[in-house]
Amino acid sequence: MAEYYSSFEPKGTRWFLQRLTAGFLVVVLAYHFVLLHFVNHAAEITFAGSTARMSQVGYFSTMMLFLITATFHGVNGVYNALVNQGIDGTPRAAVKWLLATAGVMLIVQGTRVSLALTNLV
Amino acid sequence: MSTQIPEQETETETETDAEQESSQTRRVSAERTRAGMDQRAEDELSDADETVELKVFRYDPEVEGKKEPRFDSFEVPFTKGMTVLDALIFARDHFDSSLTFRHSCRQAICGSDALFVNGSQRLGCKTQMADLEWPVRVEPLPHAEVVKDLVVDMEHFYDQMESVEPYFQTEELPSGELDEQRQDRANREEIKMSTRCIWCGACMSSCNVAAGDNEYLGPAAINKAYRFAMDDREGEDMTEHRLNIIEQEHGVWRCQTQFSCTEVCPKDIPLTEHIQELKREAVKSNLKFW
Amino acid sequence: MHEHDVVVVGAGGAGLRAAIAAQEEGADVAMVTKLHPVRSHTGAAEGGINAALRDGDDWELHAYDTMKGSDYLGDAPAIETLAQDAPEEVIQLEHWGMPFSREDDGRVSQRPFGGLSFPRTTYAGAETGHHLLHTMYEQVVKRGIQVYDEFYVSQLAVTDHDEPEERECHGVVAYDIKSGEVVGFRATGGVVLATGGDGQVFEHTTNAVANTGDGPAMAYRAGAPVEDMEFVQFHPTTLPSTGVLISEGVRGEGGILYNGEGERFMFERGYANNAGELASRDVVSRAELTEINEGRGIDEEYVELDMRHLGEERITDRLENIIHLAEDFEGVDPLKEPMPVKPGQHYHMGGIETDENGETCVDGLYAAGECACASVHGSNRLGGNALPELIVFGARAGRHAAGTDLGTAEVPVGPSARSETEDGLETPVNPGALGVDDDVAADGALVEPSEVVEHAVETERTRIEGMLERDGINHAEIREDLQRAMTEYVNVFRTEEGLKKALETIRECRERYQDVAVSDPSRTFNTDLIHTVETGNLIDVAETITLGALARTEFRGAHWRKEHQERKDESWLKHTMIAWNGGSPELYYKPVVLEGENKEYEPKVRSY
Amino acid sequence: MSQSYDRGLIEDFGRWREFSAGMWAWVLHKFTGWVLVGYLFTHIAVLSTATVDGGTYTATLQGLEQVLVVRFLEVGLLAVAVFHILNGIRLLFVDLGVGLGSQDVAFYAALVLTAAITVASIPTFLGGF
Ligand SMILES: Cc1cc2nc3c(=O)[nH]c(=O)nc-3n(C[C@H](O)[C@H](O)[C@H](O)COP(=O)(O)OP(=O)(O)OC[C@H]3O[C@@H](n4cnc5c(N)ncnc54)[C@H](O)[C@@H]3O)c2cc1C
Ligand code: HEM
Ligand code: SF4
Ligand code: F3S
Ligand code: FES
Repeated sequence: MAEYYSSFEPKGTRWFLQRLTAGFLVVVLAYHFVLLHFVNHAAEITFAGSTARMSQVGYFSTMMLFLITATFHGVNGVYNALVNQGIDGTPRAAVKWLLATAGVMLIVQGTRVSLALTNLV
Repeated sequence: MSTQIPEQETETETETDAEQESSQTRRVSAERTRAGMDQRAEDELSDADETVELKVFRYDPEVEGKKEPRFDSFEVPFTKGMTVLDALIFARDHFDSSLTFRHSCRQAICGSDALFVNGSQRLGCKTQMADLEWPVRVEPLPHAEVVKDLVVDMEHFYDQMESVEPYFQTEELPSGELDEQRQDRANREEIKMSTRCIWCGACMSSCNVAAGDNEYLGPAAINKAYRFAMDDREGEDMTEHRLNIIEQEHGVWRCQTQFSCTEVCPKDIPLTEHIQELKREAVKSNLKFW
Repeated sequence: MHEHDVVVVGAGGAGLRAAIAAQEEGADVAMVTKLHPVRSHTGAAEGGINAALRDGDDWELHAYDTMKGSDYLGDAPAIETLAQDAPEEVIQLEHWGMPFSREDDGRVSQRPFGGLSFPRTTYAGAETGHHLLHTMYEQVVKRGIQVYDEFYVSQLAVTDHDEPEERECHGVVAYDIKSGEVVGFRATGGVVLATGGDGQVFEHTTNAVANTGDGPAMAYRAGAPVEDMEFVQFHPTTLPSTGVLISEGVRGEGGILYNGEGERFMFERGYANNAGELASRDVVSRAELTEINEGRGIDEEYVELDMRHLGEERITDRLENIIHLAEDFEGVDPLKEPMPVKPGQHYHMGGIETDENGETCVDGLYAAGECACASVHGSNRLGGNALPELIVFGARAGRHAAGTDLGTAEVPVGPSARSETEDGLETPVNPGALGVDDDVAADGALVEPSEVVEHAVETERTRIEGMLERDGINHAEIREDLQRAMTEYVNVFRTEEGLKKALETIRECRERYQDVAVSDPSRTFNTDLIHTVETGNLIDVAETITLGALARTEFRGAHWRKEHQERKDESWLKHTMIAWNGGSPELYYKPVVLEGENKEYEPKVRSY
Repeated sequence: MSQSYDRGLIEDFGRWREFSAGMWAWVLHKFTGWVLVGYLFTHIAVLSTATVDGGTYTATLQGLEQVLVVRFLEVGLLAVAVFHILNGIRLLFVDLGVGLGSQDVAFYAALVLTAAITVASIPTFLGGF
């Protein structure tokens, strides 16, 4: 027998955010790909080129947002997939914190990289 | 290979050989005295222009020789308009009366005979033999425990159906003795398809998510919840309550929009569409709090 | 042994309604059913449910139409109860959420139906029965009523007093299909039989495979007489390979019937020069069979119903479900080719004799729905009148069994209501039991109710073990022969000679049934065993139908006799009753009650 | 309850041949999603060389680009990303309840488009050695 929902979990929020971030990612990911593989050929990427791009505030903030949404989307996606697969109880809590930590670390590291690529600081 | 068991082809004529002594003795003598049906089968087979082979999953926890699942082959005379159910009935009545399957209405309304036919969930009575590739392979519904032959345990399915409060609830009924509640046509149209469910369980059996998560409400139960949640006669508080039910941990969010439920539903209910609509309704009603 | 106040056998429309009603009266109710409730054949009903709901219509008109339709063989108190209670019951369904079709103003829709003077057939698309069944099952779930599904009731636990009217029913014996256990159900208040139709008596029927007349057969053997069994309704357009019903709507829209020679036989052979295809069900059924019998059928089996000339647009608009039915069940695309059709058994007017409270003459035994005969349909049922019967009499039987006082019934029941005994009927063979009849559960010494049930359980266990242990013939053979004989001789055409032949075959089947054996040795889900027991019931039901048909030497409603082509009110305005009588069936008659609440119904010529 | 036969999990995996469009889409979306997360982590790891100094960054990136396998992996990544995007869009439509009747067609279209885009971009990816 199925049970009533009773925890504090914000019901469909994770589902909803997954779609919301996806919508955003469609645009940015496509942009990212085109820019760094077609416009600028991947093999020709240099520190200087990257820095030049990153130093524009607009580009920088887009990339930061890209990083955050992508990380959230990816990590949340993995978590959702595992939950749907029936992971429950302690393993679930463990996975949740593991993924959250990994996500945060990724964002922190990503931010550090981005900052290193700017001449803003 | 759809069912991971060794396929053991046993022609009906030689079936007794394969069986163990205890059941063999009774089978042999039963066969002899049952000559009547055998004879009829032979006549019909020789009269028939065409015959078709059925491969049927067999299992019985009590009978020697059937404890290990196997497939039996039956050759039945093909007639125009013959359904899978007709073929099974012919095989049962003429060759092996222990062949077990549920069926009743023969017209796709009782939902008893959802089977796994040639690799997909279908109602035996609603599936024309002529539309299938021969030989036709008939198995019990996947993802359900087999009680015997083609009969599966439906309890779990019923539990899921009944867990969504599948009954009309309203506080305000019209006061006049013979007054009905009003419902506009558009609203009845909206719920129409969802009310057609015959509880056959085909959708549930076809859903990979339901297979992996036993607590998942499953497409049929969610559709049942939809049928009430979308019915204007119930009132807003009730809709809220219904959304709470389907939003639970193993409710709508589990659905991965695989569509196989929608594809197999013999009543053509757009299950995925209904599930998605409920997801959106749920998100909408949650956003209200923000 | 399970114990409940009220035990309802069968969970179709009638059973569900009875259970809900009894529960509402405070009784502890159990439903025992061989199919899960939603699998019941009530789900197959398409057309609708009659109830006088609107201005311009009233229950008296409904009652009048029903009485006329019955060809004056219905009992007025029962008919009037039906007409009076139906509106309230239908509105009750609506309040339970049944998704009826709607008018622009949001009220439930009604449509015209054959034989009705007002469009009072309330409907929910073309699947009224499905919605009715599911809506009521939902209420059963809501109320937490205990349902024992896939329990086959094979015997009633009744005391064995000589007179049926002194007998008491204390419960039932059921076979748990899944486990193979034989269990007793003791009912302190009453047992309600709601086992539905018995179309499987015939080879070709719109009824489900599970409609095997278990209720009438069990009640009959337990002493409750069966009434008007000869009245069987045949529908002229059913698909030959499955018996699936092709609605009258096709002919209503202009569908045409052709024989094998391409003739529009309804006109060209003069069966109905005015109405043609739209003549009443029995006329069309007989015309089709005449064509087939005289060699002008197709494959010696069917005629064709053609609607191609209506045009794809009109067909998909109004008859869409017919396209699916023909394709799914007959493999025919009705937009491209005509549909094969032939008459098929559809509904049984006769059944267990009850009064308008659903009670039989056996104390504590009730019946409702198609298995019963409170006598609302008489010799011919009007379309849309069976569903209201289910809920009206289901509710009454449930309430009464739960101990509610519904007032004294006006329809008399039991052998004491007899007006005359049939003793001149010549039968080629003796009907009834072979040898000693051991069906009544208790022996005289047993009066303690639970002992009666225990005893019945023991008897049944022995009988079932016997069938499982012994070697013998397969029931399918007997069933097939029985169905063939019934279809050949007791169909829409009935001749004295044919009926006698049928009785001989039935007797022969009964003899062979003595040697019947179940070849599946398993206790798990043994459908072979269930079908074998059902075949036994079919034999009893078939025999009563044939006896009644042989006795009634007139043409009334659905009963047509070659030698007797008119309705004979002077001698036949009476119910045919058959009592098991300890194994040697007794035929007698009881008068029709034509006095209604406010008026007396006057038999008139039935013409439309 | 009587004994019953549980056909177990193995058979579920054995059923892949009977999978329909929606099921394949689900499997592939899952797979591509996971690959993308994996890539995201590696990607940031590689880019981290920027925190050392500019030269290392340039050297690492260009060095990697000299490895043929990496080039092929990039093509694979593109395929994975394109499919995930296209099917993601399909899923977004499904979530919005738009065009559910054509979901299978949409899946096949996503496959075909992915293949086309991937093939078309091979020269760009593999060129410039
Ligand atoms: C195709 C079709 C269309 C119809 N259309 C209409 C229509 O439009 N309008 C109308 O008014 N009528 C219609 N009828 C008639 C009407 O549907 C039936 O008369 C009615 O549904 C019978 O209901 P019931 O409750 O008596 O029996 P059912 O619904 O047949 O239920 C019988 C129940 O008894 C149980 N049962 C039987 N035997 C046993 C046993 N031995 N032990 C335990 N349980 C048992 C079964 O499991 C089942 O639950 C139609 C009938 C058919 C066949
Ligand atoms: C370009 C745009 C993208 C779109 C439109 C998109 C769309 C989606 C959608 C709709 C889902 C939800 C599937 C479901 O729950 O049924 C999803 C899942 C997922 N996405 Fe994306 N996505 C995109 C980019 C990415 C990126 C860049 C990553 C990697 C970081 C990623 C990783 C994932 C993962 C891991 C999942 C979970 C897969 C699973 O269910 O197992 N996606 N995506
Ligand atoms: S939704 Fe369709 S497939 Fe599922 S149980 Fe209902 S009728 Fe069967
Ligand atoms: S198959 Fe399962 S995943 Fe959803 S769309 Fe149907 S419930
Ligand atoms: S037999 Fe009733 S649905 Fe097939």
